[in-house]
Amino acid sequence: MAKPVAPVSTSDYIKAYRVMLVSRVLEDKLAALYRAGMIKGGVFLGKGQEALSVSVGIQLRRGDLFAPLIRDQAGRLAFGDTVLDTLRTYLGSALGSMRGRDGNIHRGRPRDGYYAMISHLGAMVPAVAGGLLARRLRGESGIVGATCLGDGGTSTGAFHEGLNAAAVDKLPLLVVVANNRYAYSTPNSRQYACADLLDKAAGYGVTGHRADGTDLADCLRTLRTAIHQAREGGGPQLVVADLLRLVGHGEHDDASYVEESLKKSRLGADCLQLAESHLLDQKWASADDLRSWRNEAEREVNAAADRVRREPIPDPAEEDWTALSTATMRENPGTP
Amino acid sequence: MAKPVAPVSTSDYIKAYRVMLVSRVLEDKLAALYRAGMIKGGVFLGKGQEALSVSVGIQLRRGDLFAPLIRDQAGRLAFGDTVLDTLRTYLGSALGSMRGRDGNIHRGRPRDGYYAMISHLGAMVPAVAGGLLARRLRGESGIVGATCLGDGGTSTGAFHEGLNAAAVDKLPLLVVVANNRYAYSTPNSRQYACADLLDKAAGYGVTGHRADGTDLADCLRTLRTAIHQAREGGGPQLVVADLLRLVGHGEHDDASYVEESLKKSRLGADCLQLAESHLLDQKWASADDLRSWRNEAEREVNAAADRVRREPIPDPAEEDWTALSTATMRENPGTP
Amino acid sequence: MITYLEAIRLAQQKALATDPRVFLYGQDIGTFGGAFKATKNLSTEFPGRVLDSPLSEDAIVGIAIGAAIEGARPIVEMQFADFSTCGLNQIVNHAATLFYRTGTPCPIVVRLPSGGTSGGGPFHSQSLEAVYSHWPGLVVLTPATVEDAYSMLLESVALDDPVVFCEHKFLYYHLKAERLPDEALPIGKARIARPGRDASVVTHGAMLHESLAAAELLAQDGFELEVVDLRSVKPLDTDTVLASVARTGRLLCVSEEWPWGGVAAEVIARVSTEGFGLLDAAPVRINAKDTPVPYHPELWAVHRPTASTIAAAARQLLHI
Amino acid sequence: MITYLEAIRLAQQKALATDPRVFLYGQDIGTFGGAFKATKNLSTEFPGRVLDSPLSEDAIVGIAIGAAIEGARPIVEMQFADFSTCGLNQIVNHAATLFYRTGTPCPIVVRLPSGGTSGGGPFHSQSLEAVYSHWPGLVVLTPATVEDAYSMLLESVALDDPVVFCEHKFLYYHLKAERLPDEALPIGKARIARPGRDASVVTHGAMLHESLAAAELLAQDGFELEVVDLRSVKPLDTDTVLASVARTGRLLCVSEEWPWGGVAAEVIARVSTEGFGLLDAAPVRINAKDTPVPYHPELWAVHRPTASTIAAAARQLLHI
Ligand SMILES: Cc1ncc(C[n+]2csc(CCOP(=O)(O)OP(=O)(O)O)c2C)c(N)n1
Ligand SMILES: Cc1ncc(C[n+]2csc(CCOP(=O)(O)OP(=O)(O)O)c2C)c(N)n1
Ligand SMILES: [Mg+2]
Ligand SMILES: [Mg+2]
Repeated sequence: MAKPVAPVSTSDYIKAYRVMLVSRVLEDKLAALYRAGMIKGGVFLGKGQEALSVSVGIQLRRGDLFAPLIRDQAGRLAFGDTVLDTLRTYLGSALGSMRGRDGNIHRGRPRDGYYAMISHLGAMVPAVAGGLLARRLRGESGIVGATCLGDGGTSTGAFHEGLNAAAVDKLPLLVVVANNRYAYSTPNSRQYACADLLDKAAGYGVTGHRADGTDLADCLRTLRTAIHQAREGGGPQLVVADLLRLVGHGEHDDASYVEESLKKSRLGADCLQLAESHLLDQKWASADDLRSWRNEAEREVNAAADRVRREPIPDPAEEDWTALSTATMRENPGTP
Repeated sequence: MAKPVAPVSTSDYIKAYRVMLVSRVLEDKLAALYRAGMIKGGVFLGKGQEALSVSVGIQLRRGDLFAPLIRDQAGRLAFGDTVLDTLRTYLGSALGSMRGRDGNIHRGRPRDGYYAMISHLGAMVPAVAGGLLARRLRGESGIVGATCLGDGGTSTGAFHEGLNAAAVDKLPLLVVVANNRYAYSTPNSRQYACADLLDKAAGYGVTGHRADGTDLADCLRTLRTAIHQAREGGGPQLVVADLLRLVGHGEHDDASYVEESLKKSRLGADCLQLAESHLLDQKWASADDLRSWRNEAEREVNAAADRVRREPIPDPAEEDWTALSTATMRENPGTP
Repeated sequence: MITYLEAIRLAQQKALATDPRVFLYGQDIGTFGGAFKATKNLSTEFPGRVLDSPLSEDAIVGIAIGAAIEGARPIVEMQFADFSTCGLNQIVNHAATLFYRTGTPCPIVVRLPSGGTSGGGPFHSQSLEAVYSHWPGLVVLTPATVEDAYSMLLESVALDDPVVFCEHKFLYYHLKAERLPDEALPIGKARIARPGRDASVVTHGAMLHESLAAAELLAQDGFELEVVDLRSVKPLDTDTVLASVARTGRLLCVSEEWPWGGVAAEVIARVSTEGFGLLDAAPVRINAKDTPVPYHPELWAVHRPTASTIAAAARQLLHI
Repeated sequence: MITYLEAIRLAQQKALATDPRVFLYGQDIGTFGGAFKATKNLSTEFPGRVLDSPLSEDAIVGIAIGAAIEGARPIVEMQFADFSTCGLNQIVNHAATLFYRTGTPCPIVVRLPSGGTSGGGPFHSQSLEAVYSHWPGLVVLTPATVEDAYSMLLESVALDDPVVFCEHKFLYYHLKAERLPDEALPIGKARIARPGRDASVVTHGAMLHESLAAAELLAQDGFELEVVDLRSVKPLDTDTVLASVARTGRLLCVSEEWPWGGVAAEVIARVSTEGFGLLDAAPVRINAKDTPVPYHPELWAVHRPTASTIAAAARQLLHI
């Protein structure tokens, strides 16, 4: 009785594109701030992966769960994160959601369904599954939880255990694998030996979907289908998308290990540029539209950056230095 | 250029059967000793799984690696473990290979390629892979390493990471899964959601093989093929066998959770009895042969048990209470 | 008579009955009732709320964390404390950091059947309370009595923070109480299990009972050991320990876990730094020996502290 | 000038060159040379012996263990110490128990890029030496100098026991030496890094340098701190520490890891129990605060001990 999946409309496409654009402009800004030495810690960007990421975040609903990973700036914005909070986190503003305690890609607001990843890859898979289990136990249905990871992340025990457990309980979990051919410098050939990561789906008894990660329309369609199937009771969905990251692992990395032939292949295409061509080809937008959208994005990003730079930084004296929420459980020996 | 696999001969079959028989007789003895309160710790038996287990252990060669698991009494004996050392370990003789420091299924002699499992399921998969890697780095080829685990063990991160890493390096690793339908009390339906555990093979890019765990000839054939393929450079082989354990998880467990219909199904057949019928049907052995082989096995087991009961137990005063091999690294604070 | 194990079962039953947010997840805890039967009948009594998990400790804890974020109160069982190392990453890096990082509490309870029993061996005997106490962000409990097993487990479920609940397998069957308490000392408070004037024995878990037995032995010689049951090793009730040492002037710490950085080391560090002037003599610690826990009962009996080795240490401390 | 990081690279190079049993396994350590470049060029220099692993810490350690059983001498790199929690089970339950259980040694070296750096945050800053020291069966090293980074890593490879090698990221680039040593103090021996008469500061890793800076500060006031660099936290050279305290009568323990059961607690426990009479005053410890390591540099600077907080503690200890 699965309801049919609504097709991706022009306005869906444009909406998604515009989030990708903001994400790209924001990440370019982060890279520039990094080069200027203004970022606290590292910068890890998702350039080239926006089409896939936005397709996840934008098609989840309020009340769904989302645990984005490293390369999900676009998906984060689509799911409700803001340019402002992104900049606050990277620039170390005291007003950021992590209050300086954690940074960059580790931000989130778990109570809003926007989980804050820990660095240990794979760890968010069971966490989202658990969130979904709790919702089910509470009698809720029709919600979906999604998390993303890379080709490298599929090698972790956490991915395996989490996806398997979710499958046993037929939880509405979406695991989106961005196969960008490298885990840091490690090529697929040293990461796995299966012909295709999608071959893993059958081993978990979950539905597999493939997306062309450079093609926004395909990503939107594929994710829409997968999310729909999860929502309708189809159990976990494994989406594998093919693409490249068009930046280094972090901004400290020049990614010189990426093979030239790969860069030149279809995978090396920039999903944002392809989307722009598509918009123009289809006459869904004019060159003027694109320019003005970009200007708008730049204004927003620059304004936020300017604002954040004037914000206070965390004050150690105001910290209560406790990791526990219960006041009576606190202690701090050895810190006179 | 793979050499053809030699067929399983009558004498192979009989040799394997006789190890199964010793294993069965030995395990019956262990169960009796357990009931008599003479065992130190628990007793975990492999009744019903002897055909599969022996087919692994007996077809490995000297120089190969073998990390047996819980239900591998038969495979252990076939690989070179002895009735005597088994009894020494269970009865806590000081002369056992583990010297009272570890017990039951955790015994082994790693330096002889007979690895000593840790309890944490899945953990032996990467260990055997590592042994194989070291041998390869030393320039050795043509060796094989095998490890066994249960349906439950496939849910561990260690199994996943280990098999995947072995596949990446195309190591001659055999992972033999005894799908006995339960992990302790947990039925397959709460353990995995794939249609068949063999569906996992493609996800790792390894060759899959199925064996009927109740049928010695099929087990011998299947394992022979798998071992051969690994030895010839075919990379990791995943063997999945269907069977039931015909005892509790341990001797403390009455296995009342095992479904009647399963017990009555083909899976519930006793591989030892089936092998005996086969021997008689094929006229490879007479009823007298079977009786005298059993008597021989019983004599060996009883003699060993009697001997072990007169052996010294570990003397705490003779222990050096150190976990390190290097004398200068030892210390023992807090133990005046 | 109610056993320590039954108290744990009853606490889970009460938690399930009184708090709809509570559910149980772990290996074999459903129809089977758990490897130790700590969840016996609960799956029948609370259908759909006592779930068998796959053999996946990392996923078990990870799932509990996600559930807690969504407002549930999961209690997860590790089949043995020793296997929690396979779920340790989620415990120490996810559950324990969540509140600090995001302000979202993570109210999970991870039950660890802990400690040595005869024939348990290296992988079914571990006492990991010191390990979990080292990382910030966890409450680590070591109930030593039937009453505490019950009340502290209930309090754990009510707590907004992640709890590592180290229940001791050695106490499961033979420790018994007439009835369960209505009121209890809160988590975080130590208890004077036996008052005495000559030396303070600070201990927890199964070692409480060895220490009490040692106190009996010394009482026969006319010496009175004060036995302090820590109950909770993190937070650790330094005040009660210091007050005891202030009375006795002597400190003997007894712990079943390994010595290096164990509970005994931490207690001695606190008393030495915060109550140096109270000490009339060098503090003493007794731990298990620094090797894996041996399997053979004869070796095991010597590996861990016992009433007689504790008594011997106390005699030395008292120069008897 | 040779950096601490380069010393680690050179030690691995020498181990590969001189011992055919040695190989390297870990994430991105091949052509890329590792996240920190500790294996730069080694895969080219030693083809087939420096292998990129999948993103699988548990398998990485498990593979090293199997290789060690077969006579190899694997050195494995965790990309950050923090991720070793995903391989911890193999380290503490397999590598660390193998010799005790079976008599077969397990000569693996697990390199942990450890400790805090500015902006590292909760998951790229941890100091886990206390955790690994608690379990029996491991040698846990914390080199604090370029010379020790080199000689102790070489000695680790030669050792028949599993070594957790906690190299400190904060020292990677800015700590430099003229040349590498030919001879060195053996593993297991602490070193008097600065002699002094007024108090003993016992420390390790990056905190050695904060402690030495604090000693400079106190020297300006005319007080001489003796700074003891533990080098190896397990085994821990209690004799050298006791000898120092015997000279100074005062003990200040400084550790970057968390307080509960940390190196500082263990040192204080040893000195209090074995050298109580040597202490003229209560020992003092300073650790990182008991929260995850904060990401923001301003918070991080306060979270960990620094020269100025160490100096302040020393002043208090000396009643200045
Ligand atoms: C368990 C674990 N080990 C190591 C790391 C260090 N690390 C961070 S990102 C990364 C590579 C991830 O590759 P992939 O999963 O393919 O994602 P991508 O970066 O390509 O998006 C590594 C090794 C980690 N975060 N977690
Ligand atoms: C990591 C881990 N978790 C839990 C256990 C406890 N345990 C021992 S055997 C077992 C069931 C194993 O089931 P399976 O893998 O199917 O093997 P079988 O017993 O059926 O042969 C469990 C849960 C363990 N040994 N290791
Ligand atoms: Mg990748
Ligand atoms: Mg099974």
